[in-house]
Amino acid sequence: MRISVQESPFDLGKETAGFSAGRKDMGALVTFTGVVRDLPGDPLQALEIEHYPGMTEAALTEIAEQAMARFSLGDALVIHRYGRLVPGEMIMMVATAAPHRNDAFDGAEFLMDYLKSRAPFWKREITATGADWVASKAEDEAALDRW
Amino acid sequence: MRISVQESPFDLGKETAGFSAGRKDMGALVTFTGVVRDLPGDPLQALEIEHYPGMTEAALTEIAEQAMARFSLGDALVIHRYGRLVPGEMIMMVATAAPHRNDAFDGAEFLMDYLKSRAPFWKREITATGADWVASKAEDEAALDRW
Amino acid sequence: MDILYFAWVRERIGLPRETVETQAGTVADLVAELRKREDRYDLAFSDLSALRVAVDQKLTDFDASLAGAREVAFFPPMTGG
Amino acid sequence: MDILYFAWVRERIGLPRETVETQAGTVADLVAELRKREDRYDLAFSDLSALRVAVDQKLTDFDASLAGAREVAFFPPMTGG
Repeated sequence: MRISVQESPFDLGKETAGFSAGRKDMGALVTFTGVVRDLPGDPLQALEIEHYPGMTEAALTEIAEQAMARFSLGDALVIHRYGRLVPGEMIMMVATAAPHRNDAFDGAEFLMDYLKSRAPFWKREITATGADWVASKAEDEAALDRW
Repeated sequence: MRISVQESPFDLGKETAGFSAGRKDMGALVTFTGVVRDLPGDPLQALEIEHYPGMTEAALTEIAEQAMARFSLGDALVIHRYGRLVPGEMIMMVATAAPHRNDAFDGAEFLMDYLKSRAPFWKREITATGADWVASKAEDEAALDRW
Repeated sequence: MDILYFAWVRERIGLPRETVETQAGTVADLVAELRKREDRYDLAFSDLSALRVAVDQKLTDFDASLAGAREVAFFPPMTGG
Repeated sequence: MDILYFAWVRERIGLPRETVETQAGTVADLVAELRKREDRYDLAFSDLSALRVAVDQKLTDFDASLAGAREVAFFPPMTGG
């Protein structure tokens, strides 16, 4: 299990290839990668991500440990960036390894759902017309109910 | 959209990094990778995968086109190997890109569920005690009902 | 008409493909003709619920018409992924 | 006790962290004390349903006790991922 909260970019290809590599007991690997999207209408100049150093790592570790236990994962990876990002840049990724595919998929979706609403990150969108904090979505909170 | 049915290994890192790279309209990328697992008890020497050349590519293309339309995917990738594989080797991967994460996850799970029961591949497990065709699972057929 | 066999169907019948002359109207008719040929065919087709069929590389069922068909394939349920 | 503010809470209050002397027994008591200080605090805490709180880096609620607490953080709902 590895958690990384970092300002610098990560190498998706390298992280994916290196994740759980060489293990012969995990039949299923899932990755999710979040990318900064351009906004239709009012083009995004940058996305600024603020976080709570100390708590962020602890919260992500707790979420990942829950996912590992609940879905019998053999391994889990969470990388989340902070700072200023431009459209097309990768914000974060998670990866899960499990003997069977349903657990790998469920584990990755669980990580994403909890990370969205329970890890202390806040996004601000910078466009030509101003800067706005991204509002949380009721559907993101509701997504936790399925687990 | 790309479909590849091949005997040779694929480079997971390179495929993942290259998938949908540089696009600014896709916020979510999901990959699934299937790996040959060792069998507990009776160690697996090799997994042999037979397929139906011609039909395989057509079936995978149809499944991927359905996923693209149904989940508004921006891109989809399916790579599936055939021939003789040993434990730890990657059998196949799918990748999906979508504006939002739910569609990317659903698209990848849909691809996997259909690919398992509707694409003409057959697996044979070779162990020290003999060779057996892998039986299809009722749960794999049942998994299609959710779509 | 080309007939293809895969996985344990191929092993039981003992060959991967063959060309047959047939007037069979449906897949079921073709199966009935094949079963009469030899024991190994009869055995391979003894439980149709354990078999799948594709006509011209499209999955279908045993009631399917063979009108215009060039290629029929028999195989067990798929186990990809 | 260290008080931390994030995102628009930080912007409204105008600073990322400060150290306060307080005898507040609960988070709600601390919020009441802060609101009395200045308008910018009163404004920032005017709608608690739009706020989240962590005590010693653990998410909790406004009823939580501050006994033994060293660090309290206020921020809007998280938007990670």
